[in-house]
Amino acid sequence: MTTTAEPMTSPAAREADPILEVRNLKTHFPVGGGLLSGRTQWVKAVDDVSFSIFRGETFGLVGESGCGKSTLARSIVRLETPTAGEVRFEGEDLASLSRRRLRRRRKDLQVIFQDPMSSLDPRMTVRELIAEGLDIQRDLPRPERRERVEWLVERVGLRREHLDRHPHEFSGGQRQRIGIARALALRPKFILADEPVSALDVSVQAQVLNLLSELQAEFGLTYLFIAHDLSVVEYFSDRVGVMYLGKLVEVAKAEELYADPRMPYTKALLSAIPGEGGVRGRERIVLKGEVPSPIDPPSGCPFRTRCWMAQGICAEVTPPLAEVRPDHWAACHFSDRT
Amino acid sequence: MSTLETAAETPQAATRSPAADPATVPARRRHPLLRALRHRSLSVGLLICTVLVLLVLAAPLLTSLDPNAQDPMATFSPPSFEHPMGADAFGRDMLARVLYGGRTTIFASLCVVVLGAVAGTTIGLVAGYFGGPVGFVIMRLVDLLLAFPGILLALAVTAILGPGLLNGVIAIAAILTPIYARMVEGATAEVRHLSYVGAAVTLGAGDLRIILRHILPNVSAGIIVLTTTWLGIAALWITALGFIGLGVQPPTPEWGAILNDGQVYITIAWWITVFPGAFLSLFVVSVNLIGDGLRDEFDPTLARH
Amino acid sequence: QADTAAVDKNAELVVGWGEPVDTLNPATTGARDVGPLDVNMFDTLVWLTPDLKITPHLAKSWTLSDDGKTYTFELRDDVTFHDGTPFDAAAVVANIDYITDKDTQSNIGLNLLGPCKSAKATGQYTVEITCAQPYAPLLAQMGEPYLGIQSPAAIKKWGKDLGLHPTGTGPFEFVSYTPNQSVVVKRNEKYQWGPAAVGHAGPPDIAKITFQIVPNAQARVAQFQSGQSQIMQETPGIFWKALSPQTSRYTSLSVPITGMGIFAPINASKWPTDDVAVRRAIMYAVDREGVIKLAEAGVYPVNNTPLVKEVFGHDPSLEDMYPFDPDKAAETLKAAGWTKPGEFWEKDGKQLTLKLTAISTVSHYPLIAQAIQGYLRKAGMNAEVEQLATPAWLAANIHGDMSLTPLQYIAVDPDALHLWFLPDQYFNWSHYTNPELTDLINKGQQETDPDKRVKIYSDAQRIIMEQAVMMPIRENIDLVMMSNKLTGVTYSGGGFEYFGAASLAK
Amino acid sequence: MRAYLLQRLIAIVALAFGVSVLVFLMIRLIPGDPAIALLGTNAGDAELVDRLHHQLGLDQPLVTQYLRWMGGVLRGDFGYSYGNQQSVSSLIAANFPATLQLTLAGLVLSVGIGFLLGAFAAVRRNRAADTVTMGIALTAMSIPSFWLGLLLILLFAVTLPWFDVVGGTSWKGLVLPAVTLALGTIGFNARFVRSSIIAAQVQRHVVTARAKGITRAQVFLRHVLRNALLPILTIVGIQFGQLLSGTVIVETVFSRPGIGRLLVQAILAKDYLTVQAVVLIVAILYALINFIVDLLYPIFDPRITGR
Amino acid sequence: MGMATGQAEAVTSRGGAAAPPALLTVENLQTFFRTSGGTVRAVDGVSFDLAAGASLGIVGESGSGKSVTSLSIMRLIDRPGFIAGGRILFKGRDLVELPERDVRRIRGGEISLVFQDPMAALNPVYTVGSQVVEAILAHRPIGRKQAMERAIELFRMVGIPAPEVRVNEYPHKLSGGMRQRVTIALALANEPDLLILDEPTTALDVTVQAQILDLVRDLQQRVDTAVLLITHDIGVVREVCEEVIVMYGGRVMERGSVAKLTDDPKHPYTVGLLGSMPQPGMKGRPLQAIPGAVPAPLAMPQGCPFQSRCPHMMEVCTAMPPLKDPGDGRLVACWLYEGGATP
Ligand SMILES: Nc1ncnc2c1ncn2[C@@H]1O[C@H](COP(=O)(O)OP(=O)(O)OP(=O)(O)O)[C@@H](O)[C@H]1O
Ligand SMILES: Nc1ncnc2c1ncn2[C@@H]1O[C@H](COP(=O)(O)OP(=O)(O)OP(=O)(O)O)[C@@H](O)[C@H]1O
Ligand SMILES: [Mg+2]
Ligand SMILES: [Mg+2]
Repeated sequence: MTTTAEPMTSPAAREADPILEVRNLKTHFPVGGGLLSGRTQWVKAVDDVSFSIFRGETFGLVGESGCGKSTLARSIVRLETPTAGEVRFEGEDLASLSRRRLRRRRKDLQVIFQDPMSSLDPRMTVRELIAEGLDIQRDLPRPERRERVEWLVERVGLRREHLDRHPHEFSGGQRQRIGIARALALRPKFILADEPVSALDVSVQAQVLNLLSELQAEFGLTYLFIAHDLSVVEYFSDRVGVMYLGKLVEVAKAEELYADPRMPYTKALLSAIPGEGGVRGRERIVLKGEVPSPIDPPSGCPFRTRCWMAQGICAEVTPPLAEVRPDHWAACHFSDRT
Repeated sequence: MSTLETAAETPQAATRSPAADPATVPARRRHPLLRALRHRSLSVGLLICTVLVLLVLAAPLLTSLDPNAQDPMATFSPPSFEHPMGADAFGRDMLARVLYGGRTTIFASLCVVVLGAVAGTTIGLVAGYFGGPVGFVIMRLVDLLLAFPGILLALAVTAILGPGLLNGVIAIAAILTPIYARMVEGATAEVRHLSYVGAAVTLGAGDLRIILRHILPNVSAGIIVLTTTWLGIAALWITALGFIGLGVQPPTPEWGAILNDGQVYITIAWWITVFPGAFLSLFVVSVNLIGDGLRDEFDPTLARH
Repeated sequence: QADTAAVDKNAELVVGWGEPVDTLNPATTGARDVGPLDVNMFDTLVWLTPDLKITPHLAKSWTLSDDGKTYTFELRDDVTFHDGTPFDAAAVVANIDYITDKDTQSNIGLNLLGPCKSAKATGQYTVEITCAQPYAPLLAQMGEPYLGIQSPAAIKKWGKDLGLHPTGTGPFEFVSYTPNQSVVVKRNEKYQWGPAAVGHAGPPDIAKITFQIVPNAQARVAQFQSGQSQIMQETPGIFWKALSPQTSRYTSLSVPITGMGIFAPINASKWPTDDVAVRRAIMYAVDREGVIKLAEAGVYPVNNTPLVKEVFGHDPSLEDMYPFDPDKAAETLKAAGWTKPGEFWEKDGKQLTLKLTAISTVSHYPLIAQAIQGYLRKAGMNAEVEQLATPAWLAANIHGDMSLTPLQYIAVDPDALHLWFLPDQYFNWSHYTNPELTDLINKGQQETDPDKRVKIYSDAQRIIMEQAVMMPIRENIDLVMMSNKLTGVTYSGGGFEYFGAASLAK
Repeated sequence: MRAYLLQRLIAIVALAFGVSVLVFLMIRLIPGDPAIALLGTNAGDAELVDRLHHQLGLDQPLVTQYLRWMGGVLRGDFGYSYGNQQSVSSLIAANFPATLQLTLAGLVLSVGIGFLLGAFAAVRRNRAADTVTMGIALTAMSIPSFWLGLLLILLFAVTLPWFDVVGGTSWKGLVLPAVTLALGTIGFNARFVRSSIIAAQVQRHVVTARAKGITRAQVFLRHVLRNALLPILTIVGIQFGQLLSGTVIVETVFSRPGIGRLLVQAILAKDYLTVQAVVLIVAILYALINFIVDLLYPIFDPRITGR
Repeated sequence: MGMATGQAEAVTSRGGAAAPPALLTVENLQTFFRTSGGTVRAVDGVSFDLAAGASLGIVGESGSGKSVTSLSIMRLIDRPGFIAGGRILFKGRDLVELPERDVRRIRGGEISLVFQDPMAALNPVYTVGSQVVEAILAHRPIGRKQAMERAIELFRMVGIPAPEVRVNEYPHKLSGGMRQRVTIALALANEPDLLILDEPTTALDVTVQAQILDLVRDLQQRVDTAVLLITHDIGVVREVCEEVIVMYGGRVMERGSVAKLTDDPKHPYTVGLLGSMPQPGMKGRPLQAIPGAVPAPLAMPQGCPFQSRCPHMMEVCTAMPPLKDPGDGRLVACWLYEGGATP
């Protein structure tokens, strides 16, 4: 297997200031097996992924269900312990931190989750939910914590009288606002948003996206934004990464990626956006077959089994994520063809 | 294996209509306990149970007689003004025995569930939260205990400890412990993967805080439901032990032991058997009604949405 | 007597039996209630009439040597065992050898033999049994079913499992035994050697008997009342009172079980009953009459002396020694330095606490224990009752882990005292040793002059009563209820129900 | 499928092993010398105690003791019951059939009647008949079986002598004990079957089935009942164990022979070898039944093997 | 197989200006649910029609009453729900009044329904083939074997590879896309005149969604079936339908051709809905979101359900505006287009 080149070495990238660097990250889960049935199998949920996120940008991550987006995200914030590789936050390897140091460091990396119900403890009031981080970290004296909670709840578009209610008393959009307030409470530098709007209705989704944009401007936040709605990602992200079967297969500026994808899978994905046919005049590529199992991925290029361009080499050599254009990285042997 | 009672709950959860989805109901809801009171079976159960408990607690006020005082002149007196529930073979007043016996039975049953719940919950929380090899070993031990059907395990424990009320309580609590452990472990493992626990971790919360603040409160509905379900069964088993002579020793009154005393004379003196049996049945019915009501209101599968 | 025409030769009898069976092997059983089962399957050398007269049975006649040590029995020559083995002197020898073999772990049987442990066949049908010392009780005790003669072939064949294959020469042959369920026997068609004293010749009229083991008194009574059994033993007092007046339907039969009646040994070596004052106080504090009334509907007569009235040596003069007198109990305790600051008596800061053990499987013992407990508590003694199944109860008594325990002992001779009050005896559950008493009882065993013997036992009993190492409670009677269709049920001396002469009308 | 079978098989063997270890340890947990405890009456005899010590191998390491004991058990030798003066295996052999008969009768009643009541209530959901049926079920669950047994005896065996009080194994003697044994589980099953059926009724595929245009009866039989059978099957397995251990009380009340009563007596008599054997046999039997249920699972739910 | 014959007609019967007699006409349909909190008016006066072979999309946010509408057409509304009013004319017969027996003949025969979640829609304990066979046998007097052959045929038609093998699989063995193909095969089993697809692709990934939409479009061309496509994604409608209905709060807000509606929405709700969806080239600009949230089902306001979120809210909005043509061949239910806009 070819070693993956460090993708972010372009002059442009070097000028920028990476807040987060992910190098050769692998997260594998054991499945089946147990004590009795001998050989354990592994789901390679994230398999050798490297990229960087720059201060102040929004990095969008797309890919089909099960391709490892959430696992990658959870591994970054260490909700999952990666099998290998490193995650540097502001130059500091998170794995090297002691438990206590890590817990202190966490306030800089916050998460907004997909499911607005299961991400809020149903037994807590909104006040307790938003204040929990402050209560744990104890950087602020009590009265100031209170003030900050009250300010936050209004900032995300709720009212003070909502503070003593429980999550089930709110609609999905309101719950997501609570989740955002909680993530903001510790004044983080980096927010990981794992499908923050997928469960919401279109009209509410727009409200939440607008809120996230405002907050980014206001606090200089950096986002890692995961979504499966490709239009939303295009709208919301500065740069976009595409994942397939645990691997990052293409990374580029949003406009460029949507205008000129270099990896066949990205092409197929973008062409599948419903209703876009008329708008962009793209030719619909309907993929055949199904996504292979992440337990037993194909050799070489993971996409080769469904790729219309696949050739002999694809089965033998895993194409590295290589810079095909300035700031445009793709993992394909034939990325120069259209 | 014998998660009989817990297994029973799951299908009911699915009967909820989609209208109950609060996602679209941002209306303010009352506290579940308050809501629960509107539940018919729950309020009836609570009423009966409260009356029984009050009666039993007020025993010294309701009768001046010592439940153990023997009276050769009163043997087998049928119910009368003097002995409203009659007297038994030793001329002991049945009213006093039934009331004081209720204290023993109800208190012992409560001890059983509290003991089982505390032990089982602790084990379940530890195994479910930390998982890993330790959790695996704990849960296999739990499986092992669950491989003994119900009262058989209690009898085996009684065989080791010997007869007696305290031993009976321990024995029955020993059956409940793995049942609680299994339920709590399952619920914990599930809650542990919910994103709000993840959220707490990213806020910097430690294990203890997560267990106490986030997991325990969210598995508590299941614990409450299990406890009411098992309180009735515990009462039945405690009395069963008393009935077969493995529970309290004479002359301590206890419903099961009284039934055992009275069974010989059932054709001659029905009152010795009928009153404690009826009280016991009523108590178990009321506890089961409460359990039904709480299950409807608190079902852990509902709390999840 | 029933009309002979109505006698049903195919009758099958169901008996509601009150106690579980430990084993059917007469030599190893320790249970009184196995006696009546065995008496129907096994014959003994002599037959004891209900009034304890010794009459011939398997032995036609017997003599005692002048030194009082050797008994010679002339045996019948027309007897065969159920398995076809002929009965002879060798069989008797084999039985004595079997009982005295340590591996057998004989219980009552061995005790009944006393010092007479060797047997010798002096002819095909003549057997000599020799005692180490003169042993007066032997002859009567030979009539107890625990010394029933077993087939030597069976002894050899079955070994440890002999109890599952009881093989005797008795009127009924063993069919099956299901533990906790039933013992079934059928008529021995060849039976021609029944005891003359019973007055029934030839095989029994009843074809099959099922002893259904129903320790649950309620179930036993219900079974009887609903006609599912024709006879039940151990009728609880209250039912006896209710059923026995119904003479148009039921016949009642009181079978006096001789010996020491129902009594309670009092542990003289364990605190607080090691204090004779406490023991005496117990005697005054417990109203035996009341106990019987409370526990057993008052259907039994009180017994106030160590030996019941049927037994040789009974001494009526001891009867009034401890009248029911709670004040006297209190005085006795006070005099011995006990004080009563609260509900219970105390001495040296220790509360007067008594532990009453009771066999849980026989319904009347727990009841008696509870009634006694009631009286003791009223008298300021903190009594606790512990119900135990037989083996555990035995262990507790042997280890002295109790204060007193109600029980029965069956005997046909006053020598029974021997087992209960001599040191190192299995049954010395009073845990009491008194050289004077030991001496008296030993003398009584060897004394052949009846008058002198009466005096010896009278003295011995006086010591026992004065020291209050046992509390006599009541006479031991098996209250048997039967349907009027059943006639001819009798019992052998000592109190063993015998169906060899019974018949059941259609 | 093969993998599933193998996995279940390994699981039950492991379980049986664990159970046997626990049961083996049980007797070593009894305070004091187990030999003295076992001998009871004869405990005074030091020689006998010594001999038993050796017989039980108490002088050897635990593992050896276990292996010896297990070796005996596998040959059907559970030791000797001093209280009953016969081998434990013959005691069990004599008592087991009656218990099995009672348990099976109870199972037939509790599953049969429970199913009918539950299905009836589910079909009449939220109507008066449903409420009444469920009320009866709850009451049945709440009545102590030993008390009920007494009342039944009073009514149907004494007052109206229809059935035998002490019936041994005849059918006349079986009816009342079986009813007593099953009543609680009938109540439980009625409730459980009802909620299983209702749970199956609200499955989305039931709407699909109705959208095909088949009749309501066909929908109920093929798509509701069929899918409700799986949880019910699980319950049957569990219930077998419940009923089996419930015989402890019923056999005592009805003076029926059986291992339940044998167990109670053995406990009271501290006849530990018998206790050990009964507990082991019942637990293993229970595990076996659940193993069989496990094997039936894939027939009822093809998803199981995929798990 | 009789599918190919319909093809020619399908072309002609679609979008004909001659306005052929409608296959389905829904008139003022009202479907309510009785709940402990009160009556939920899930569908409250919905009207539309659909010509044979035509295709109509229904879009709307969650809870707008789309599924209840489709279940009402199938007469599959159960207690505590009931059809409170209106008519559903199918081939001239009113399904609301039809006896159950006749409805059963129509269900799965002349009208069939594909549900959103293909896993939940298939019974896990039967093979997929036998579930299709069941649908065939419910309407055709043929043998099991023949039915199975037809099921294989159907599987092949919906693009399931190796159909002879796949008919014997259980649902859980199939991927989401395959399962959805099975439910479509199930729906086509009896060559229905009307195929209702209730969010057929919501649970699927984009690439699989594209496959399924391809299949639907293809089938529409080959089989003469009218399609009612329910979705919350206007993009999906754009792929398949000519016309679309926008629903909100159990009512129809607007109806028109897909192009007209997306290019020039008239109803304020439609405007807001489209404004909420990010379009290419909108980057950096905030989305035109609709403020507030959908009212709870029991808290629906009197009159226009959208009034509480509408930027043009007027007093008259407390009365429900009728669906009217503002003059360009579409229908809008808003007082803004009710000339003069005065109460
Ligand atoms: N704890 C776990 N144990 C085992 N496998 C896991 C675990 N978490 C995730 N996986 C597997 O890893 C793969 C990637 O899952 P992940 O949740 O990261 O996907 P995703 O891209 O976020 O999908 P979605 O869009 O559905 O959220 C999947 O095949 C999933 O089944
Ligand atoms: N069984 C029911 N009981 C009570 N209310 C119901 C029931 N079923 C549906 N409703 C209500 O009817 C309304 C419309 O529901 P419907 O399922 O038609 O919405 P939908 O448009 O299909 O939404 P989605 O996009 O979420 O599928 C909702 O407000 C819902 O609460
Ligand atoms: Mg994810
Ligand atoms: Mg819907």
